[in-house]
Amino acid sequence: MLTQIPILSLLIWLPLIGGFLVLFGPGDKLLVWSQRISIFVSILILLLSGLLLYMFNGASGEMELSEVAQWIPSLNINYSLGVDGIAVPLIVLTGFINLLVIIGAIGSIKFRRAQYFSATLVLTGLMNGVFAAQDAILFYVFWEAMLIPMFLMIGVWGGPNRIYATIKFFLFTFFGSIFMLVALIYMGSSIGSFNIADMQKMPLSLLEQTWIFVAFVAAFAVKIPMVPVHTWLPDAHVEAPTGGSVILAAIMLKMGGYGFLRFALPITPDAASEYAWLLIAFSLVAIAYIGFVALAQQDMKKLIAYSSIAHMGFVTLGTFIIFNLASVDISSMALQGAMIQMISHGLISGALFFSIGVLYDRVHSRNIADYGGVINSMPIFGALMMLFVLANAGLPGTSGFIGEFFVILASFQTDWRIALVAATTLILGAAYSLWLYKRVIFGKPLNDTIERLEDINSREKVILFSLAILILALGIFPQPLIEIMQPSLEVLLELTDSKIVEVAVGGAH
Amino acid sequence: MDINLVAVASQALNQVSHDFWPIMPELFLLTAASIVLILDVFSTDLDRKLTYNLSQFILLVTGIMIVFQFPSSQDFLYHRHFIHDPLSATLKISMVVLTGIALMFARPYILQRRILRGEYYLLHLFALLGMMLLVSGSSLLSLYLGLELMSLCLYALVAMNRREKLSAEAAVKYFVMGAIASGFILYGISFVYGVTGKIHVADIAAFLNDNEASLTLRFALVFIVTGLAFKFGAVPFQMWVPDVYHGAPTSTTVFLASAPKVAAFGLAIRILVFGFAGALIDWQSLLIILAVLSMVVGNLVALAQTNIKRLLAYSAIAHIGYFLLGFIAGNTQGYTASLFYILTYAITSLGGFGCLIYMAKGQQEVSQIDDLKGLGQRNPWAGLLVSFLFLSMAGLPPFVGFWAKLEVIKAVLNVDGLIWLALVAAFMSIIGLFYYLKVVKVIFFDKAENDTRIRAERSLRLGLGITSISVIALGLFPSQLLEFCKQAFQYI
Amino acid sequence: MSIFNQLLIIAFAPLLGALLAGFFGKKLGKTWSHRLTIGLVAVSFVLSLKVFLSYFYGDAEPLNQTLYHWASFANINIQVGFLMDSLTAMMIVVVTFVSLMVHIYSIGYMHHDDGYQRFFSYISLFTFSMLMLVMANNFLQLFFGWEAVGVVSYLLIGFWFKKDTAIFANMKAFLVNRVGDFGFLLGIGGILYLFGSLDYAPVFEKMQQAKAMQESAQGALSNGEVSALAAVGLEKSFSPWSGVEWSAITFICICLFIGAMGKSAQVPLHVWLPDSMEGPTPISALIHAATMVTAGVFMVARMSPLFEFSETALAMVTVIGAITALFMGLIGIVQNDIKRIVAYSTLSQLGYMVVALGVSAYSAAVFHLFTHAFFKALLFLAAGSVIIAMHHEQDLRKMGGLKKQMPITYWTSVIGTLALIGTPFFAGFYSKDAIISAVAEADGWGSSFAYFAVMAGVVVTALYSVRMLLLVFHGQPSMDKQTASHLHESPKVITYPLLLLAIPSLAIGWVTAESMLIGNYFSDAIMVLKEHDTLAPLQEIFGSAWAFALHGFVTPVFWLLVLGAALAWLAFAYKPQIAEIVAKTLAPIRKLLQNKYYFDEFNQKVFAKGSVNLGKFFWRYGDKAIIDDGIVNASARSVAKVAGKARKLQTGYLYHYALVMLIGVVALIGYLFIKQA
Amino acid sequence: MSLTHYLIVGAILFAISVVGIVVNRKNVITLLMCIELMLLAVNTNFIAFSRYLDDATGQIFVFFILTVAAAEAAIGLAILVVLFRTHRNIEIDKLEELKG
Repeated sequence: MLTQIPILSLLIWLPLIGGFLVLFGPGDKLLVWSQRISIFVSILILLLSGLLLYMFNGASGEMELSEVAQWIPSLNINYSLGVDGIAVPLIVLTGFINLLVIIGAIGSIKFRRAQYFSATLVLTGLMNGVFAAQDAILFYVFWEAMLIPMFLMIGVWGGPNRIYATIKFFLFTFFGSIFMLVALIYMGSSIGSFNIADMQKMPLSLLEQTWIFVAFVAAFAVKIPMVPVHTWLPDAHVEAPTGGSVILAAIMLKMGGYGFLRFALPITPDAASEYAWLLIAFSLVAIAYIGFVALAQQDMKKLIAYSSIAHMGFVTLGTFIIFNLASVDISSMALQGAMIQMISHGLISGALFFSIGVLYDRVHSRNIADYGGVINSMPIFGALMMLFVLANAGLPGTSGFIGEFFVILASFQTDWRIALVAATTLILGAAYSLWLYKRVIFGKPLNDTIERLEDINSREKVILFSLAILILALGIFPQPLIEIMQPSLEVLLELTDSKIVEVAVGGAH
Repeated sequence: MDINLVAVASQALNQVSHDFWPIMPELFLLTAASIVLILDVFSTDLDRKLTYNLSQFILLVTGIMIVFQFPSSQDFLYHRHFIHDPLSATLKISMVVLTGIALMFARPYILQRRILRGEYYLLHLFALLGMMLLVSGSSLLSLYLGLELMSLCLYALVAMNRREKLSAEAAVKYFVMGAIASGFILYGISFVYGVTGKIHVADIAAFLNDNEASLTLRFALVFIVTGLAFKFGAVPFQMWVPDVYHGAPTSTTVFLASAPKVAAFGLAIRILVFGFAGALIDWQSLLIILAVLSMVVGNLVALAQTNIKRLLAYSAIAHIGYFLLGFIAGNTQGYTASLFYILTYAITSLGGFGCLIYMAKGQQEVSQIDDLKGLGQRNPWAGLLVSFLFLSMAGLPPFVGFWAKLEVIKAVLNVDGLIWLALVAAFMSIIGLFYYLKVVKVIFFDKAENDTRIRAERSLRLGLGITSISVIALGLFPSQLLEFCKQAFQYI
Repeated sequence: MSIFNQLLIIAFAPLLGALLAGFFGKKLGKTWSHRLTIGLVAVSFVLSLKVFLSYFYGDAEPLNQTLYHWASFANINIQVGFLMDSLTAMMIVVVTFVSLMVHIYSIGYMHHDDGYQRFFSYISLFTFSMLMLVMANNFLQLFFGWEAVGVVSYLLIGFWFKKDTAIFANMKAFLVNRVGDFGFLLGIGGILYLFGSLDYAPVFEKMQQAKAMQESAQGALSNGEVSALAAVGLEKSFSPWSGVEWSAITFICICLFIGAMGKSAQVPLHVWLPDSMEGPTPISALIHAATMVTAGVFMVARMSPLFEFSETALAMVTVIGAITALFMGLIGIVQNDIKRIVAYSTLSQLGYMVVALGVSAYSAAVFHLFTHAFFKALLFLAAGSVIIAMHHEQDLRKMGGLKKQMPITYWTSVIGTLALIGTPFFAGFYSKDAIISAVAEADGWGSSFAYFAVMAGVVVTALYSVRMLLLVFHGQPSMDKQTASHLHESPKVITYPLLLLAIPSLAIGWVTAESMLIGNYFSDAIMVLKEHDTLAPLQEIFGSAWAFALHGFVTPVFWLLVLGAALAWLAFAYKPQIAEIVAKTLAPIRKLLQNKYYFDEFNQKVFAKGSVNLGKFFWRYGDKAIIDDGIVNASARSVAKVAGKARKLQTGYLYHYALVMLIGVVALIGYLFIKQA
Repeated sequence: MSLTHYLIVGAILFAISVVGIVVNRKNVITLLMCIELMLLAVNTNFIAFSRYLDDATGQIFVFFILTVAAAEAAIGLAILVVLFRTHRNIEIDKLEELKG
């Protein structure tokens, strides 16, 4: 009976409908009701994603729970959904983060709250769509539509410089994706189908692959974001409201990595392996260079934003290192590393942005210099923040460690120098994270506002503790997650075999 | 002899009687409009409510007629001056609808101003008549006449706001440039006639089948294309567009930006595809130039605009560039894409200019972008819908504009050797997005001067609602409209 | 109850305690918090002792069992599990025993502190982490424990988070350790690369094979280890740049040793240890003397199968250790902070252990670790008890003559000191003499320098230890009156641990020396190649623990320590002015020592400031100037400029419009005609 | 007089009219005249062709053009009136409020 329900459609449309319901139903006039509806819907989403986890089998590694309906027959564009081991964890993460953001908004958003709720819900629906879409155009529709609520979120509830930030964010992302659209249409019209699976199978000459790959990189490297197209992220994060930053860091960035795995690798494997060195180089730059940049930040959010870029560097590194790896074991270790890094960064960066939000709501400053000795007045918060900071520094036993560990180990197998550069994150990550903690949390209370801060309330406790528990649980026992993903990753690895016959003889991997 | 006469007459009559059906909508429109004109003369009501309602009613009936006599075949009638095929019917229906919505916007606008009410509506009707003739004209003559009938009405409409300096200036510019353009077309036509000895598009096509397009014919073609480009407002024949859109009464701009574009599309199809199919290579290469120029210039200059009407005008130019992409493809799929593009664009720009009327407070116009400040705050609904319109123009999913862009790009990509054109289009749409975002930003992020909720007439709200809702609805389910466009070209 | 379950309890009982005290500390209240934690640590100590004895007397088999699969996919299989053998058994006893003592001691030491529960939860947590470290049966878990102890030490150094020095010290400690871990992680990468697994078992198995190869083919092969490695397919190598070839084993060993340098505070990564004294004294005893800092030594010993096959790595270990042993000791002489002196002596003792590792005398190193744990913990706790008595005054010059008021503290610290300087019969003697003789035997690269260093080290050790003893307990009281007025011996909770620690410091040596040094106690854990076996000659002279101690009196070592002690007595008790004279004459050296060879200044200026400035530079010029202003905003601006220009074309003049139109037509015609031609 | 000559005449007329529009900066009436001239040029062409082709269609076309031209002229003048009402002059140089 359970298998009958179109769970993916529900996961997409429930939040969308809920969002518009809130916006045009009670709105700000009946705020209470808006809140009730939003929370109810969010809980429902979370339950549904739990149900998804339950319904998902994952042994085969193929797409499951597929739903196909004709949408635009004349172009052979279909409303086709489906998930594999790569998408499921991300969808669950989305549902989870969404609930937290809604809860968090109740306290910290002061005006036009109903609209904020609806923006969040709509965003969630669209993001689920991105992860579930099996038709390239459908994917693109969600991918672009997603920008709109985020654009509004930053622009309406953002900080002083929000306009610049949000337009920059929108343009950067659009810049990347429009060329991807051209590539998708090109492929779609040449094989007469926009089904991603068909695209993965379609034969392409190296030249075509190269151009398509460039388009994909343009789209996903901006999203993830990769040096040198990363500069939108710090601005967007700094200006965005807490919830916005959380969603941005926790889920939107992941779409870049997801895109690489779903499109760039399987569709253009040869081009990818051709230019893997380049992306690896950029990833390493992201890890080392951005690490230093983060060290220099005076603004908490900027610091975390930069650390996000550095951490995403591991995702791209793990993704593209596989082309230098012969053995399936190590390749899947690299991909596992990349995926786990995404999930865990989703939790950790989310937690950190929530924590900064907690401080911001009390002191109304993101400047590190305006803090100090917070722990004296907020011990519980201090303890949690400690956990998050350490997780951000990749401490074993927290989720933050696994991804980096796997990726570094895997990259060592190709060239220890790559691992050497990647491993600098141990030092740099610890440096900026702990220095932040030292300056903000430790020490004597800076002034009496800090001294009189009251510790986190129950709402904030719910958010932070749930995140903390997940971070620890994942760090101590990642096996379940790994088991969900592994089959799909192996399928993916097969798809990354060369498409060009004569090269395939040489076994380019 | 008497018998003879009777015979002739009866023969003529029954020939006529069973022949009038295809042109019935036009005839009805003509007569009805004329009758209303007479009524209007005797009407004492300053607001001409009656005229308005009647006009809308006429439009409705015309529309219904067209639907009822929707052809399932393609036949040339009345000595092959008139073509009756799905394409013409499709275009007519859409033009009728667009005109109707335009009138909805027009009424509240002119009620605020000292513009002759009755004539205003009626000119719309006559313009529509011209367009209808235009899209089903199958000889250079009938096409020319339809074109002129439309244009003359439009000149008048622009000038209708007689106390407004800008309108007068705009009218002059429009008139002069328009006259030149039709002069060019005629000049081209004359040579076509000279070379082929025919004025029926079918004959010209046949001629081009038999023999190679001579130099003279190409020469003529350039003039004709120029004329078409002018009607579309493609660079470098776009100069009139910003000034006229800006200067004309907003309600006229609404109309200008919608139905006539569709008509022009019809004209282009009739001449280039029905007539000059043989010379496809030539006009294709011309259109490529026009398209690229339009996309680049339109988007770039729009970036520098502070006046919203001008901004929309330049964006219209840019859109014509995209629209031409489909045409360039030179195959059914391409034309379908273009038709889809022009229809959706017409709807969107209806809404786009309509929202200016919606925002206008009493007499003074909404001219600057900043006049939209805080719309999202004062009226979330309207704010959202309007920004949907603009985002749709930017070609963002899930709005209809996205599908339009997708279609034309797909069409171009299918023509080998034109991928670069698709890339140009893609790149320019980034710049395009930027200024549309500027508008959305003003609507949502800037603080409103006054928090008074906007009061607007029902017809206005209705019009805005229809357009923006359809922008979303078509964005989610473009399939039907696509099919609608597709069937129009089943005889090419 | 099976061994494995016992191990589970040993490991997780402290964790339970930590969680209880941590989360329910407020509800439990102080008393119950410490009762619970102490009880649970006691449980794990008793079991550890049981296990240890089962290995010490009834030689139990090594046990290697998986607890759960941490991550298994494809053929990668990373698990969490326990490896129990002689080495681990010894370590867990040390850890749990010292930890227990410290727990008890802390009742007294911390009991005014409002972070009481937090403190107990921390030290229990530390115990857990340390146990996970030593009981690991794979590199992942090793790394987990490795980092976990680092974190807890970070938390504990910064326990008084209001003290700026404390929160500086703890960050410094963590970061310096991270530098070590950086190497350590690379080493692990190398292990996976070379052995294709992260478990100990396959690694050691392979190395055993290599050893077998080598010994079977002894002499037949020239250049032993390489060919032996080749035989088992481990001769891979890295080439950092063209022309240079590093054998993978060496690379791995050096990387792992860098990790050890971080944890075991070897030059130049030693800088964090002295600062770590900012933390409460009990944890200085537990973490920064007895257990955590010896993790590095333990790890290298555990990895002996690898190190044995890399002369280069061993040489490096030797030299680093020797440097640490001597020069850190020297600093101890000029220090006046009681805890810092002990800290520097810890550094130099760690140096001794590392030297021993370097000369493949792993069992000697581990044995010294074992004895050192007791007497150094003792010394620290004694120092702590003095500090309490002095109301948290740590400066030697403000003490003196405490002997009368604090007899127990005095006598226990005398025992500790004697053990430290290596007086025969005391615990320290056996381990230190073993090390020295092993170094004497060694003929590897740098071993002669090492020999000099350890010998000189003996004098230095005696010098600063006796100095401290004299200045604290003898001579004239130089503290202010009201401190002096109510000086008194510390309460029982403090003195009992001292006494309990004094016993092993006194006796543990001759109980265990025989089997641990020359016996085959460690044979199942430590692997030594024949030609490296520097402890073998000890067997001739050793005879029995008793005989060895007697023999100790006639070695030069003994006379060196007497010399050192005598010097100390001369300079600080008999004629204090001598000290001044020496100080004046050797002023520059004294300055150098007081500034600890300027390591801190260097790090602060070059690394800390340097990297922050580098970051600022990157940010300003890379991100802001080039990418943002240079590319992003600039392109936006230029587009806007072009747009502004293009806009001007729309002049508004009708005739211009017409002209443009005309030009357009002409251009199009021209274009067509050109296309024609 | 061959066809070519007539066409040349037509071309010249056409050119004159266009040039007239471009160079004339004074008043709008001239513009209207130029436009008329342009249409006349076209007519010349048509008649010449129809004569040459010996086909009446061209001449019929001319009649239509003439009619339309009349209507156009009417509208043009009407607009001119409006222009004069609002601007109090009919100089082209003054028509440059709408630009950019």
